[in-house]
Amino acid sequence: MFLYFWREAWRSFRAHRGLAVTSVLSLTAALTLCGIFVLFDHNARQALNAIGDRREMIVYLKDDISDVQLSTLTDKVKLYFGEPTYVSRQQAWTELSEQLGDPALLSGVEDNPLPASLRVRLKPELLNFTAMEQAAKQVLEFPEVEDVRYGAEYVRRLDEFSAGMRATAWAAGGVVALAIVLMLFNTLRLTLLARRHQVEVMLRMGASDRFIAMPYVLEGLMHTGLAAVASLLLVFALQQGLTTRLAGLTFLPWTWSLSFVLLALGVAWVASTAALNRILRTIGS
Amino acid sequence: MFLYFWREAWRSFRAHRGLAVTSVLSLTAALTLCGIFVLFDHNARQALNAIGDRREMIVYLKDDISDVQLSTLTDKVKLYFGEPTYVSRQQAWTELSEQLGDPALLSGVEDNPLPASLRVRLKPELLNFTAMEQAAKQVLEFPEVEDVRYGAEYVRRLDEFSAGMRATAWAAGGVVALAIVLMLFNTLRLTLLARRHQVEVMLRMGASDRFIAMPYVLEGLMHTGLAAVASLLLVFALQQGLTTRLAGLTFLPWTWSLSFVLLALGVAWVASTAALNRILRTIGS
Amino acid sequence: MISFEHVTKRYGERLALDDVTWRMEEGECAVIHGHSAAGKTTLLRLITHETQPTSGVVTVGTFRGGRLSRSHRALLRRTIGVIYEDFRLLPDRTVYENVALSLYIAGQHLEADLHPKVRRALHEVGLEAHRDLLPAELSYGERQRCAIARAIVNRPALILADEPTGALEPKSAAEVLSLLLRIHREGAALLLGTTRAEVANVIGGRRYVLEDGRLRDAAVAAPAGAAAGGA
Amino acid sequence: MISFEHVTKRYGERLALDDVTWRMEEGECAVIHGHSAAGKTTLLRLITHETQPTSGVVTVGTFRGGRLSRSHRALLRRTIGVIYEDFRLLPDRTVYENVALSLYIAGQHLEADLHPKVRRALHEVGLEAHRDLLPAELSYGERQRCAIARAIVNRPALILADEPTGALEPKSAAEVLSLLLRIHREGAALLLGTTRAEVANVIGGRRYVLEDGRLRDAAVAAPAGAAAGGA
Ligand SMILES: Nc1ncnc2c1ncn2[C@@H]1O[C@H](COP(=O)(O)OP(=O)(O)OP(=O)(O)O)[C@@H](O)[C@H]1O
Ligand SMILES: Nc1ncnc2c1ncn2[C@@H]1O[C@H](COP(=O)(O)OP(=O)(O)OP(=O)(O)O)[C@@H](O)[C@H]1O
Ligand SMILES: [Mg+2]
Ligand SMILES: [Mg+2]
Repeated sequence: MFLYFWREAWRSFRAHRGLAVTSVLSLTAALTLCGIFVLFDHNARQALNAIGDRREMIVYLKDDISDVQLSTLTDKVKLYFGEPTYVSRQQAWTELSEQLGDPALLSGVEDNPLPASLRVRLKPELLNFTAMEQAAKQVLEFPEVEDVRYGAEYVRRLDEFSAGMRATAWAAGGVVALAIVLMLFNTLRLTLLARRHQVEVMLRMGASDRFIAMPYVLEGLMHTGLAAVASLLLVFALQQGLTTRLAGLTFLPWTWSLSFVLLALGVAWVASTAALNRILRTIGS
Repeated sequence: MFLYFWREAWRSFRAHRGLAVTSVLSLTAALTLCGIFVLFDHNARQALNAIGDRREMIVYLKDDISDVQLSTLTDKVKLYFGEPTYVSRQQAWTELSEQLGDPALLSGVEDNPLPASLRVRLKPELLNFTAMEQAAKQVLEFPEVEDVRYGAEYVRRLDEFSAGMRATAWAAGGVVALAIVLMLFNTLRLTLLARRHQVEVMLRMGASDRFIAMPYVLEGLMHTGLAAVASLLLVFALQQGLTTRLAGLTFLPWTWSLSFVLLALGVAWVASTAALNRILRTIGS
Repeated sequence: MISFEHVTKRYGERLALDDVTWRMEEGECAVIHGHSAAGKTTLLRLITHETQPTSGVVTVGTFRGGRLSRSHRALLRRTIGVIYEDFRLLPDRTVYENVALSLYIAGQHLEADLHPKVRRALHEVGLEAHRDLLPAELSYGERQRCAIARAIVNRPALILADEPTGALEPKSAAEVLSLLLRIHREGAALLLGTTRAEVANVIGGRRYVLEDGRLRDAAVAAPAGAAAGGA
Repeated sequence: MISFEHVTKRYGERLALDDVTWRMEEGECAVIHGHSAAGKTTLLRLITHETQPTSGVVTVGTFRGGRLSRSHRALLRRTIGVIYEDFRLLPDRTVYENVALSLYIAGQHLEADLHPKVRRALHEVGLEAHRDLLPAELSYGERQRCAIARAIVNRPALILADEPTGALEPKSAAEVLSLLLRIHREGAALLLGTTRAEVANVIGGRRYVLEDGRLRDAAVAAPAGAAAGGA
């Protein structure tokens, strides 16, 4: 039984080799697009985690605090907000000169105007805009603190970016699924139309819809499977090519790759079954 | 004669409405991609011209030059290199404070360490990397000049960018042309395969290849024409949508639009004629 | 097994069958003789449910009238072997595959079962030597033989034969008809439509004349065997 | 007009035509009578250059032997009207359009010219009433009539008829044959292949018997007219 269906699928695949090739190519294109997206999403998540480390709060200290005050403050900050690093006035000055690029520019300045500060690497649960704002207010209450800076704008943008990323992920996934459905629908329609006469005869010989459709469903799965594997290879090649420029671009873990292929096959199965049902109904009696 | 061909083309168009729609849609997709590219290329060219204005050279002046020396230098620079603007030490200081963002940071600095400078908006013919390097060397020879800065890296990038832009333009054009050719080839092949029996019969009735092919060529042109117009409309919609965010994004001039459509039709004509010749040969005797 | 009750079939304003009432029992044999365009094929199509009557009821086996569901229609058709006037072979399958398809559709998938049946059917119509040719590579008469092999390979309960000897010269025609009669004697009901009196004579059985859509019963003829070679 | 010189046609190891030498003049009429699979269709296909002989030379009109170019082949075919055994109508065109196509292909595009010719041809085969039906909506005999109309509408110099009455009952068959004979008398050459002796008798003209690929000249028969109804 099953052997018969596979043989028929293989026959159809060979008989419409041109159609099969085009179908596999366009499916590969769609899936590669999707794969590239997944790749970047995957890497963006990793990058976001890394960037998260840099979401820091800078606590400027009053000039006249004692070492004891400093160490109590450091302890409190450590307890409630995150890992503090002390930056002395001298260090701040050196950093500024380096940032300006031309050390000569500040050579005329005799007195260092910069305050000392604590750089606080925030706890993960504080890594969003509202929590940070809250934390900043609390820190400002301490008497030893002159001012607090945090990348409010920056963090907001990062939050928006990752939300946008996730939305785009869904949208792109949806679009690609739709594209696959449309492409399979059309390929199957054309295959069946090119064999309309044969399908009619088989219906007249008493073949059930399932009997007629099964080889084409299998063919659609073959196309999709080939395309999914091909697109993963393409994405892998892309990753290998880009990794020299975008250092640290990693490939998808194999669980992702597998689910990618399985998902594509799932969409293909549903699409082709639905398509064939409709097409057989239009071909008729 | 011609009427007959159009009628046949129309018949085929209607008979394979699904195929026609898919064909038009995929052609539209390809052409829209191409159109978006042309739109951005067009706008990038305009933007590059505008950006060119900002490719300036900064000539730092020695602290001890006289007004006379300054005005001779200004004249010479104006003659050979471009439009100079004088920036006094005071202005430079103000700008630096603004750039640093926090005016308090520099409040402790009593003596302004910055030199005066001439900002030179370069002549158009100097607007490329090598010419600028040359110019910088020459300016450095003047005794009044302390140092010269110019956006060497920036200009090099801009040059690379516009060269890359042009290369991408050609590549994208080629890819889209290829895609159109493949798509038309495939659509026509499928249309003819779905009508293989009919084509065979017509060949046996003594129809010439041209007689059989002409309606399909016309059909291919119809698809392409529709797709080209549709994609222009899409690109227009895109431009209208984006113009609020990317202010100054302008639509293609009508000459470009027209050539876009004509070029697409030309590619379609050549592709479908070639395709049909090949296909008819495989269908046979 | 088959019964038509006041069946009328119109195509637009063209009347193909006009108030036909008629029945046929299991294992019976009947001939419908009529000129071209009399409505023979229309009548056979009503039996296979390829088309629906404009009015009246067609009952075939346990399937009574109305529109059948797709799966019921398929089920019904699997019990009938049809020899179409235009053969309806699958152009992309060899003679062997065309005949074997009938068995696959009937749910027989074991090569060991299948192979002898197909060979026997091909032997019965004399096409063993052509088993690997495509229909387009057969002569017209050979194509008709292939269509017959496909219809009988599964030994269906009912054989509908629409001008099954149209492409054959008298000698081959006689052979084919005696093959059909033999299968009928093995138990299958046989309904044969033809424009030719000599074919009707050979078959014998119940004989109907179809003229411009009206069916007339022409008594039961003795199953003759002589009149065949006549022309 | 047509000449075969020692023409042999093999399909693989199957010998379809065996050293056939034969000729036919312009305006002549000939019948090839042979059993099914004798090689009749193969012979007609050699004339239309649908296939090439394995050895020997086929000359048709001014086109002598060898492989013709695609455009020459098209040119040749436009002078021949072929009635195929399997009709080869275009399934997506109405009867009228099928017949008119013949004229379009011959380069006649003026409705005013075309319309009366198509109508006359449809009238001659008795299909006026069916002009707007698709082939699938015709009875089998009507399809054959449509194929005949298409072959004769352009009054070609040569008519090749491959079993042109296979789907018709004796009365219609006689009508069709007399139509073909009338067109022959108007000047067209007529070459008819058939498995049926009665058809060969009606046509008269030069008569050949094709048996297992060998062509035998069976003397010239008087253009009879009586033997037709015999069945
Ligand atoms: N689908 C259809 N649409 C319109 N008319 C039809 C259709 N099918 C058949 N007819 C008409 O019905 C009439 C009877 O057709 P039918 O095919 O039953 O004849 P038949 O007895 O089988 O003749 P033949 O021996 O030539 O095959 C014909 O005039 C035909 O044109
Ligand atoms: N393309 C082909 N490939 C292989 N064999 C072929 C091909 N065409 C014809 N034959 C074989 O050649 C033989 C003669 O075929 P042909 O069609 O000429 O017979 P015919 O005289 O027209 O018979 P009929 O009256 O049945 O149509 C047949 O045995 C057929 O199987
Ligand atoms: Mg019929
Ligand atoms: Mg033949």
